Amino acid sequence: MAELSLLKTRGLSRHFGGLKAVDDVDFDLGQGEIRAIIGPNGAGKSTFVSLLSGRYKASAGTVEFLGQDVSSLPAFRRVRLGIAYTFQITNIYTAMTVLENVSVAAQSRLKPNIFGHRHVTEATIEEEAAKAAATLGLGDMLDVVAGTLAYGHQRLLEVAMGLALEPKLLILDEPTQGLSDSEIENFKDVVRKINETATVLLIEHNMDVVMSLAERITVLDRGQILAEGTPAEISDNRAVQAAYLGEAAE
Amino acid sequence: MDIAPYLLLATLEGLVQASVLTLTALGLSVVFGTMRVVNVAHGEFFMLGAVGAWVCAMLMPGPPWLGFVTALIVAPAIVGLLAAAADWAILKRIDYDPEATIISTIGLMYIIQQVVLMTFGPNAQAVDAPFYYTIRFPWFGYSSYKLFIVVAAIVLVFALWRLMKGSRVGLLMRATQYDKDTAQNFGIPVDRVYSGVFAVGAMMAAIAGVLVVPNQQAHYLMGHDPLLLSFVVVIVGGLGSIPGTIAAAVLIGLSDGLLSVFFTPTLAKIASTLLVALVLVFKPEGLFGKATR
Amino acid sequence: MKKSALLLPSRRSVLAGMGGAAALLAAPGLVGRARAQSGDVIRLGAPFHRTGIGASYGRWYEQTAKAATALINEQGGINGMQVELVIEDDGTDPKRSVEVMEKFSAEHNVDAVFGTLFSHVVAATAPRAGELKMPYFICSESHALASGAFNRYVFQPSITDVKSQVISMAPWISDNLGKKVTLIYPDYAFGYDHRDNFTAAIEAQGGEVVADIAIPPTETSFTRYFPKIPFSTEVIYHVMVGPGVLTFVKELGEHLGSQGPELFGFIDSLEAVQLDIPQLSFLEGSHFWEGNPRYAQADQTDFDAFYREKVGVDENGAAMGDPKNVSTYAHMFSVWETLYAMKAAMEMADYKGPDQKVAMLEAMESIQGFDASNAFPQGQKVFNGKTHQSFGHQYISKVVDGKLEVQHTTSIEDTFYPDETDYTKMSF
Amino acid sequence: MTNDRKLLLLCLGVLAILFALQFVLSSYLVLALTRILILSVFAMGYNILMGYTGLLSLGHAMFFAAGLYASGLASYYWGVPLGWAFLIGIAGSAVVSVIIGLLALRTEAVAFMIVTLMFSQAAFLATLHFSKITGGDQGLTLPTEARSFDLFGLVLDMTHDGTRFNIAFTVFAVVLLLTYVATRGPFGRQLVAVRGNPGRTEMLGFNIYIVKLMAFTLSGTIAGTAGALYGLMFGYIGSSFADFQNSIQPLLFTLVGGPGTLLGPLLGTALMTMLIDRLSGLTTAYLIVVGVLLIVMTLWAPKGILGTIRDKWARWLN
Repeated sequence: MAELSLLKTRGLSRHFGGLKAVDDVDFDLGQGEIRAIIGPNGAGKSTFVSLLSGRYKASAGTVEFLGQDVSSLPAFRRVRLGIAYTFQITNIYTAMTVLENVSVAAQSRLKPNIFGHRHVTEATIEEEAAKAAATLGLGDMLDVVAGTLAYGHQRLLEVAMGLALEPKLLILDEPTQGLSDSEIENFKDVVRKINETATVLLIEHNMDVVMSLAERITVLDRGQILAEGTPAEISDNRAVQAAYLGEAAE
Repeated sequence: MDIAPYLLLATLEGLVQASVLTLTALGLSVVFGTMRVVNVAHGEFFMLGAVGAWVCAMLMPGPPWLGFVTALIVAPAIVGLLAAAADWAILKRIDYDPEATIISTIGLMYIIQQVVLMTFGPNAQAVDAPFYYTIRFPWFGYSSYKLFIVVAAIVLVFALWRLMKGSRVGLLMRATQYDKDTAQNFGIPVDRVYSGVFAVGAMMAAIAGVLVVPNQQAHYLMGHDPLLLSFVVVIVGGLGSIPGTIAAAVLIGLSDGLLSVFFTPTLAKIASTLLVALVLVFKPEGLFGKATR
Repeated sequence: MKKSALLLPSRRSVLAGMGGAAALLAAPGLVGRARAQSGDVIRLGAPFHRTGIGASYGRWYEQTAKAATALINEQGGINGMQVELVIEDDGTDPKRSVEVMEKFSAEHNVDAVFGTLFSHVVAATAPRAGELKMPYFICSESHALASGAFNRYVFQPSITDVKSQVISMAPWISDNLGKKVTLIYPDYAFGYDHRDNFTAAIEAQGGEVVADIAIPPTETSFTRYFPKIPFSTEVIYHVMVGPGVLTFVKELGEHLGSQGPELFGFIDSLEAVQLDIPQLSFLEGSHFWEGNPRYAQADQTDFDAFYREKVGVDENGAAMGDPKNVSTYAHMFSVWETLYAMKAAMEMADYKGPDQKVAMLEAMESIQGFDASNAFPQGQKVFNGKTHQSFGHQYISKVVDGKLEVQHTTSIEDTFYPDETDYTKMSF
Repeated sequence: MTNDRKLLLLCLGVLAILFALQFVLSSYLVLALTRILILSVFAMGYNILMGYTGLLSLGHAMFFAAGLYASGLASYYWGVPLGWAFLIGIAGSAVVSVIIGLLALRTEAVAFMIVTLMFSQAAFLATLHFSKITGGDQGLTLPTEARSFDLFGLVLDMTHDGTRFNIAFTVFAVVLLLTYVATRGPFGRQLVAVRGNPGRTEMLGFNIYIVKLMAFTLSGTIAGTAGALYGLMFGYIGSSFADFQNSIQPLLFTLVGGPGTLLGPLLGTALMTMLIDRLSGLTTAYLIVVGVLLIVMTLWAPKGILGTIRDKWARWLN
């Protein structure tokens, strides 16, 4: 299957003092995929996606997105190019309503520059925001102040903000953490729906979610890629079992 | 005057200023380090120390050193109690919110200033030094008391350092500083630690005030400059870092003295102020602070 | 004639119909107006430095003003009207002072304003007084008035300005102390008056200024500035103000030791400060300018004794019964005398109310001077109606046994310089 | 009715009342109100940065002074007509704001407070140091020729109380409406997003440095507008407008009125100004009253008066 390359990294590294959190990673992601990244705690998963999104600066190596070298671009520029990132720890505007939260994201997509030429009215922004919120099932909570939402709803709001950006690549950092089973089922549907328009890169601990969603899986261990393949290949991989699955099973 | 004695004098002056600054700024730094709040009334605690020294000198009969020693004990104690009361009455109730703390301590600053103005009057009040001897260099004379300030500051800083590193109190402070909630869960009385830290911070300023007053006179507006300079020192030194604070105090004290060798006084002030601003701009974590990212 | 009726703006009738919010804001203002109507009094606005860096002066200016007012009222007031002081704190702050001037004019409806000391406060306030057409009598020593910077409403009828003080001192300094002078002064307007005028005056005597050291107003520690004093210096001329003054003088003494050059200071450096304290022992034998001698001299006039008693100051210039509470004796006489100068002008113009302001000011301009008296205890004055500035004797005193002894009294002529302006050509 | 519409109507209502007050109040209070309006403009500028964008500056006196000196010196030395001098003041403070903003915004939180404080302190000392030009602490008084100007054939006299009030009122109204526009819609949303969560905002594709810089510049320029207006209307420029106290002033006004509320600065300025004015004649203890008030506010109304009202009863009062 000759997928078009969406994102690739070469020699990507990030060191914190002596610690190599991400070490010389070559990684390729095709357009339209749902890719999961798994690995034991401290394997460098979050750091790795932070390097992709530009939250952290790489110590060495390159990140290429749609054929363009984005290594030196700050995070917000990468977002504008279509890399959206949702946080592992819920990171929303607690004092604003749901609609206002998502509107910030919608505004970013519709009118990234206030002096921009495209004429976008407030109504359009709010309309788009409401649409994204509705996709995540938050349609009837638009006027609720985000800080008062239940935890599960806050996670969904986090994803809704990513969605409202209409990214080409949506990076989800442990999105199902703390969600109930029924919420997780709903969430899987959401991800599939997002995948109709965007590539999804998912850090996930819940193997059930990984196995049912991911087309391919990349396994990170101690900052390096240990294995990569389809869910079936990964389940059969001994090295992975040793390094990760055994640990996860405890 | 030739350049060599000039530099000697500037260095001596810089050291004295650095000593007073170290004590004052350490108070601010300890408070900021543990509680993450900026106490704008810090300069007023300094002023209260100075005024306290004057009152002690007035009331204590006998030689000047007796009043001075009394002041060194009494003034910080009273200021510490006052600070603890302010912590209990105000800061605790606003949950140490950084902005609210700034505003309420501005309020506290006004109140302290005016109360002192109304009770002790607007005049600058001189206090006798505990001893009076001028060291005569070939080129100029220098007050021995000023050198005593340097020694006293070193002793006090050492004592504080031992307190922070070696004792249970220090451990509690560091634990609270590291993570307030966790500390609370481990049964550390965070409230009392905070009150204690706020009081200790204020007492440092008060001691500096007592030390400085034979040199500088007590006046109800005298807290302004120490406050600004302490701010600067604490930030440049890296927030909450005690070695950084000391290093910054020495650096700023000395550079302030040395800059005045090369520029006219007002221009020297402008230069040193801009220098501080630019250090922060290009090294926001402070000269000695660790980069957070 | 009811002066207050004339003052009321036509808007006042609308006041009755004020809305709730407006009433809340305006209520205190109403009180102020009501007071203005009650009986025939002369109301004098007195903005004093109760707080801020001038507070140690302000306290004594207030005490002096109250004493003088009480005395004037005892003696029957002015033109049969009692004098009422309306005191406001200007915080030694130019901004606030301008607001206070407006308050005096628009709310308190005073007849005149007097008593501002600090020159930067005067500089901000004087133009506003002119706009408000409010007679403004300053007690500041500032040369700005006589240089023509202000307007026809501003007068300085008692204290001599810095320029006069300096040119009358310079010959004595050059004859008795030395010709190579280092100046140390605060780095702001008051200091520049000293620098500019003294440099010119000492050069006229064949001397020179070998260094001038301006010290920032926020400074609290001075030693590091002293190395700038050249070795060739024969006289150090110092003038500092503000709470740091004692530190300044003390550190100067420590720095120089006993072999240093001669010291000539303006008493501003030590106003409200006790002289007989150990830190200042090195000042023994040094000289000071005094506007009015702090210590009662052997040849004290009856006027000075009378004035001391009324203000509550002992023979050492400290408050009666509190030797540590030292007054600003060299300056505060100007408040007393200014009140009497205003009284003289008002009586000359038979002043009854604000519609005679112009007549009162013209009377003031026509005054040639005042004789030494209980009303003018500092001594005789020559008043220049064109420059609105007064000229009087200046005193050079020496510290002897921790007290100031007058060594030389300048003649009034010594303080003269050519007129730099003519306010009488300006319209009211 | 939408929330924004409600707020706009309230603003217009307030403007109408303010305008009407000049026919009702005593002449002293009209003067006081003139000053309140100018200082409110200062506080509104401050509020854009502190209230809406969440950046606490301790150096706004610098921008006030930039406007004051740029306009005042232009008028004093070159005899620039007042209208143009006013524009020069605005432009001057805009330039200063951009330059300081570019530097200061590299820092955050407490460091930002100190950097703004330090720059402002340096600016204050500079006004003293270059006293040959600025007049230093003694300041400069604008000459009589600079006390009136010709606006399309209409001569406006700056020594006339009514004229001054109405000019101050006009500038206040323009700035109020400008602030209304700037704090709503896409622009306002950016500011509030940066205040609420800068990290998240960047990850939503906003260049938060630029957003902050725009807020900073707008805030500084409005502060400078107030400065230019103050200097030209009262005919005096001096270094005390650049001192630390003048930086604390808009902070206090904004906090008392309610940071992040459109009308908070006006309310705070009016209350504090009148309080100090009333008390200063009675007692030197007025600063104690101010101090106690500040503490009481933080204890029981930490969001300021309007902020508390907004949170409890009227969310639209933003």
